[in-house]
Amino acid sequence: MTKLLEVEGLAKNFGGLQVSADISMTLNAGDRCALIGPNGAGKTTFVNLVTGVIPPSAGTIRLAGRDITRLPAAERVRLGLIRSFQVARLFKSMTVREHLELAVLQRDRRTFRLFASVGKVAGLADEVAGLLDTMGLTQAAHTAVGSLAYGQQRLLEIALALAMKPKVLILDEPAAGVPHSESQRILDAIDRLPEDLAVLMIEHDMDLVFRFARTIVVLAQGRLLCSGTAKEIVADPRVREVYLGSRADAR
Amino acid sequence: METMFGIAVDGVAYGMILFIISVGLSVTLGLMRVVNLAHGAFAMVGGYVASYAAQTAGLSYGLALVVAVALTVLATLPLERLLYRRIYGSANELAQVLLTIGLTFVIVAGINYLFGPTLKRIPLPEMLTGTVELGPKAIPTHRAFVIAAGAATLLGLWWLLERTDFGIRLRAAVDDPAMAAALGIRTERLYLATFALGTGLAALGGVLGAELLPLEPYYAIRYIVLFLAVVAVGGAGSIFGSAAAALALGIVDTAGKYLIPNFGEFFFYAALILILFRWPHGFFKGRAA
Amino acid sequence: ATIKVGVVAPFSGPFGVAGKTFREAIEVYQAQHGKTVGNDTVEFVYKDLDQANPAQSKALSQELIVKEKVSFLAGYFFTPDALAVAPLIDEANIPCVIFNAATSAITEKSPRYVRTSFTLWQNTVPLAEYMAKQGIKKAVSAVSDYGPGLDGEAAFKTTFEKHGGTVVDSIRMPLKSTDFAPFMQRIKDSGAEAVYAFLPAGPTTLAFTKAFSDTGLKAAGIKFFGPGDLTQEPDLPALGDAALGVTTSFNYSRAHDSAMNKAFVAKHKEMFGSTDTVTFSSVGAYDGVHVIYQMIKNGGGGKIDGAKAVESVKGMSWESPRGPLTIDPDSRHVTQTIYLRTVEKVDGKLENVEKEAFPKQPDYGYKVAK
Amino acid sequence: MTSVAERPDPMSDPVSRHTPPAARRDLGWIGIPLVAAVGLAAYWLLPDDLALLTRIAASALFVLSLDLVLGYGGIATLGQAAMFGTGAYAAGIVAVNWINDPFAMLAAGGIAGGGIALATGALILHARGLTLLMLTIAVGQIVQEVANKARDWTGGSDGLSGIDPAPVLGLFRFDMFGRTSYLFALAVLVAGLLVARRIMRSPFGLACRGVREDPLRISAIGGSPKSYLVALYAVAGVFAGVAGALTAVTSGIVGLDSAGFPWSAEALVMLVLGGTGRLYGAVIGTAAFMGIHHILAASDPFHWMGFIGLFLIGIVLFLPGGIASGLERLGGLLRRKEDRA
Amino acid sequence: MPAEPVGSLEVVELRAGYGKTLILDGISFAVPTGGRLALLGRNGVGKTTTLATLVGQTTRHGGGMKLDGVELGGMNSSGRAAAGLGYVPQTRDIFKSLTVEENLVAGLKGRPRSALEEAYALFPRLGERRRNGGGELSGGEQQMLSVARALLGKPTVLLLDEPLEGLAPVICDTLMAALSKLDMTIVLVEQQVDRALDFADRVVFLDRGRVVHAGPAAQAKADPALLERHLGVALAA
Ligand SMILES: Nc1ncnc2c1ncn2[C@@H]1O[C@H](COP(=O)(O)OP(=O)(O)OP(=O)(O)O)[C@@H](O)[C@H]1O
Ligand SMILES: Nc1ncnc2c1ncn2[C@@H]1O[C@H](COP(=O)(O)OP(=O)(O)OP(=O)(O)O)[C@@H](O)[C@H]1O
Ligand SMILES: [Mg+2]
Ligand SMILES: [Mg+2]
Repeated sequence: MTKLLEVEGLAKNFGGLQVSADISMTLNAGDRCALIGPNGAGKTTFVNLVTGVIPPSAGTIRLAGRDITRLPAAERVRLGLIRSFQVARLFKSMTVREHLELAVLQRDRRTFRLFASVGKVAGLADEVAGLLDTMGLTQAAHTAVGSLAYGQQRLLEIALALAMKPKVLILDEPAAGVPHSESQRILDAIDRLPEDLAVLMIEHDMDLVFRFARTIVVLAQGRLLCSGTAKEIVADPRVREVYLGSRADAR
Repeated sequence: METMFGIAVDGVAYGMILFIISVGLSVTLGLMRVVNLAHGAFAMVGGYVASYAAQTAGLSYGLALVVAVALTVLATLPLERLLYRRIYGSANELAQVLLTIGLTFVIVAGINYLFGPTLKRIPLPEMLTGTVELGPKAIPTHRAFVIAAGAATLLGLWWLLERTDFGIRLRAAVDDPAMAAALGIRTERLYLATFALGTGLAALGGVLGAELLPLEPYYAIRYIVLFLAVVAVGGAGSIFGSAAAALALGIVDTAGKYLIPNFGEFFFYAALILILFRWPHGFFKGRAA
Repeated sequence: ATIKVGVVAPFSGPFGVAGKTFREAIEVYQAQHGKTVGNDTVEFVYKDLDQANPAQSKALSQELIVKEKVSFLAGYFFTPDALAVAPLIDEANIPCVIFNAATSAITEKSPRYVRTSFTLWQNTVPLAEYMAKQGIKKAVSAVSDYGPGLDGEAAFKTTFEKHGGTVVDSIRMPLKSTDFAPFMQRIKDSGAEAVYAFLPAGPTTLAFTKAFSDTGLKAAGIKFFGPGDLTQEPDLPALGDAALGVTTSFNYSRAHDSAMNKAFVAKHKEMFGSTDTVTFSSVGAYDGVHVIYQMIKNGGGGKIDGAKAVESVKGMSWESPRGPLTIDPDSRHVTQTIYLRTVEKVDGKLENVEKEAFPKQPDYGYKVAK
Repeated sequence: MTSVAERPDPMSDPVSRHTPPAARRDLGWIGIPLVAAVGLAAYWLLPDDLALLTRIAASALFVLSLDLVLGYGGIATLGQAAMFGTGAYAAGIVAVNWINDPFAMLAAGGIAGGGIALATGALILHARGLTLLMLTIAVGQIVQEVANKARDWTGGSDGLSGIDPAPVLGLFRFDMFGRTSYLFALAVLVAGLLVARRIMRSPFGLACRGVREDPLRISAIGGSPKSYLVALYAVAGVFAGVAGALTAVTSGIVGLDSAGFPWSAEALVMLVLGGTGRLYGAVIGTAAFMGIHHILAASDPFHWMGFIGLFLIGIVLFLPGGIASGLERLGGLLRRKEDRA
Repeated sequence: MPAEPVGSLEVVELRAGYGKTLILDGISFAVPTGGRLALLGRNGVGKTTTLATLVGQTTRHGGGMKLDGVELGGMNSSGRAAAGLGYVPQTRDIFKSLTVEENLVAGLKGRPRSALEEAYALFPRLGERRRNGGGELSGGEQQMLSVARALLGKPTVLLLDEPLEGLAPVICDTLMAALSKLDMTIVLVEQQVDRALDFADRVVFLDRGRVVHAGPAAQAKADPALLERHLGVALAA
């Protein structure tokens, strides 16, 4: 099994506040891992550290064996480390279609073509159509994102991540604001991804977590609390106390 | 040594005058997110009113100052209702630029028409003429007065915006007007009050600074870049930032002009670039950031 | 027939006063001398050029020639604006009478330029000589950092040092300076007995003069000289007592004591209600119109041939409100009397009171290699 | 006014919101031939005003360059004249000292404008909003000051005169009546519009729009916002430089004002007046502003400023998206009527 | 307005949208004083728009809404808030440039600052972060802040747009328990259908801007077919 993402001793302080402390974990090709934990446990911070949005106070991050701790965010994206945002973060006046076109062009480094026409870039239209279909956004293709319902914005957020053809895909609460009927779409899309990439999902919707994850990692107060299969996690009293509450019984 | 001291004193004095004129812009720009290019015009209106009040109506300097601030605020409040209200919000930035430039043009033309193109002055009272000794350096009394007024303005504003509920509500209304309104904050009144604060400060600065930035119809356009520089370096909306920036720029400018007068302009703008390179959000990261 | 004269000048913007003085002077001249020359009616067409902008100057002048079919171009407050029309007046063969732009080099660029204003050299040379004669040994020059300022600096240095003085510091100040305290400090530190200063008329001269007295240089006995732009009449009321005692050299003062000037000022007052705006640029325009009238007269009516018209006024002499004038046949610039004036209160009003006169001063800057 | 500063508000512009993008693009397509047609018509209809028209055409190209950075990149700048001035001086210096072919002058201007934009852009484009605005002003002032100090090359404040461009293609002399100048300027403007349109519909243009909306999101898909902005700034610098060179060719003189702050500010006003992000909005705005200025300044030079001020205020209040948006709205209305008929 | 507002809400044939675009096409429902209504429906059917219309953030095209018999249509947002509406928007709308404490102060509606302790008691996490900037909070913390801010204004009618989104299940428990204890009229939009139905006494289903079903919550909960039809899901067994 190839180790895609290795994190060692990662830590982050904001001023005096320790938000992440000594986090180590590994994602292998084919992993479907969920990261859960109470609010403010440091999950988004962890994603921000791994993707290079903020610099860590300590620790190293390796992607497919290469040390990327000091690489800028965009560089990591180009290496295949892709994330989606917890709160949809999109270009309000651009259409859904333009988003995907941009993502695909960017991925292929074809954005510095000054005199080509977007409509005529080979293969672009087909790929975008495929992505739209996958996330059920074909209808909305020409809608400006500013006037899209929030749930659809979430779907587009995922579609963008998929468009990047990730090696490691990190989804920060992909289903927040998406009703159950639609969340299945997200899972379907993830299922259709090539087996050999690793997916890490942060989610508070336990149904989704259990349907998706083969392993679950629990973070609390910036530290790894435990990890294991869904069964093991649900059975862990510490997890029940800090996180699951009544939901543990709903299972 | 003595020279350095002289430069420092001159720089601080100049800086304080810059502060007093620019801080109103920082308030409107940082807190209301209005790129109010008519700020210089309001300052000028204040100056003209004071000049008229002192020279033609024969009021004392202090009284003329009060009248100028009050009249300027009163005269500009309808503008808030009729014009500014339509362009609040960062999204309207270009409209703001266009509208406030248009307004500036109208005010310039109006002042030109009413008072003519020649320079106007606000006679200083006996008390403020002459010089005060500051160690080996003599500075004009008027400048010392401006420094004191600037310090008072600084503290008052800081307290108002950071420590009172008014300040909090105002900043909330600026951050997200729709949400603030949904929480029961009367955003329109707040904006009106803040606008009045901004123009009042502009008028105050126009009057106090008239010795350095002489009053003439193109005052409104001539110095706006200088004011913007102070606000940018200080961080829009930050009161202490504006003060720090004004002092820093005042000292840099003074030192540059003294040491290498032939390249004074270079020096000032090069320093500006360096500062903004180091602190891209201004000394005190602006509220709007 | 109608002969049109196109006037390009700032009528709006920060320098709007200049255009206003031009226009008023032209109207005074026409009121005094009539609108006709022989059978021709002289009509003035105005174009607004609010700031130094040579490309725009050229476009406006071109429009005057092509659309308005003017026979003369006139006005031009700033040097670059005047320089811009050189190719045009040559191609169209039209005389161009400059009412103000003061850099010496302009008239070298086309034989069709005639200038009725002054140059920095012309004003500065007699002043520097005077300063040297007063026994001043060490002086500082402080000028705005642009063409005319540099002319003034060069004229001062050359002349003052030729007469035995030393220029201990030559300060060039950014045009847009607002705070002059640091320059004052520098002047003080230089140990000079006197300062020669030139800044373009407007808010900066005010701030400079104020700073000079505020920072105690005046009290310290340092003498303040400069070309008359520093104390131009429209600025005097705002300068107030800070200006008292400033000595300048200039080609015109509103207070000039001559019958002709009294008539001019009186007519101005009659027509426009006040004499506040009567200043150096007024006579530049007034005399410019006189030259234009003369060219029309010399041409004997009908179409104007630019080259011949200019030829016809070379060496022409006449009496103007500012005193006797002659057009130097070489430089086509007026040779005139330069007056030494001091600001004093006359009937409660500040005036530039003439103290000495230096007659027949040519443009010393013409063809001075730079 | 920092991070969200330059985004045009979709809400304030109801037309762009509800017209499908395709329709808007179509109008853009009519825009360029229309500019060419109106420009040619003006040549016949207003033969005495070619001096003004030439200045409008050259200025429109400059404003167009500003539209590239502002309308498509969201870079609010008050220093665009630095590129214009550099281009103008470069063209002038080349013409005075070496070669006075008008196309060579344009090329020199474009290279100089693009070069200075690239150099300064790399230095300042990390900033946004007010800070960036100040930085652009500072760069503009420094460029102007350099031009002032380099008197030997630029003539300093007297201006660089004596530029005498050779006939276009060796055939058409630049005459006093301005015929050649005007047609030359119009041709360059139309070519500029075509190239700009091409660039903005390219993948690069798409990426720039993304950067304008949310630079952070661009880095999250692997792009470097700054490199797009610098590239865009440089491209716009080429346009501005060519515009400056065009002014040098057609007027034969370059002054310090061409790199000055007022010229940058005026360009911004003209652009916003016309409407940003449309390219031809730049042309409309320039023609409207300069035309109105010309008429007002001729009829009442003392007070034109007041009138133009009122006009600007009126535009903001009644045509928030600029004149072009008003035209689009009109176009939309007409089309709807047609549909109904 | 009656001396003591009690909080009954009535919506009649409400038509509203954004600018000229119409989203709500004639919506009617009523909540009695102290009633709890769950407003459910798929993505984009207009739930958020309904709440936003109630607080006055959209363009109303027709119909009316009354709070204790007083028509709200003519009032602006702040007037409605003064009349007793409290709002927790879906996007949370934290004042990013204000600290946590200042965010809460902005919601006080004139109550003394000592009232802030109520918020810290409900969500201790907020107390720990009171000096942090609103923008620095984690997603869930922002959600807590938004709810707490609305509660501090002591509204008579509380409008909640997906308040559980992004909250850890334990916090969801706490919050739902706290909401259950509140003595106010509540309209709840929520994706966690089971929790919403447990909480509410009545339910309204929306589809494409219209009410497609209204009835008791318990009945809806017991009718998987109904849920399947309007939401496309069956509840987890
Ligand atoms: N820039 C910052 N400055 C100070 N504190 C911060 C900053 N960013 C995050 N924090 C704090 O760090 C903690 C962890 O935040 P993070 O966003 O990682 O939580 P999370 O696990 O994603 O929570 P949630 O599930 O609520 O989204 C929070 O308590 C937050 O207040
Ligand atoms: N600002 C807006 N401008 C124009 N249309 C909008 C705007 N916001 C939402 N819409 C449209 O209004 C419709 C209803 O959206 P609304 O946000 O009310 O849905 P919702 O039921 O809350 O969905 P979700 O479950 O995704 O939050 C959608 O079709 C959406 O595209
Ligand atoms: Mg999070
Ligand atoms: Mg919603």
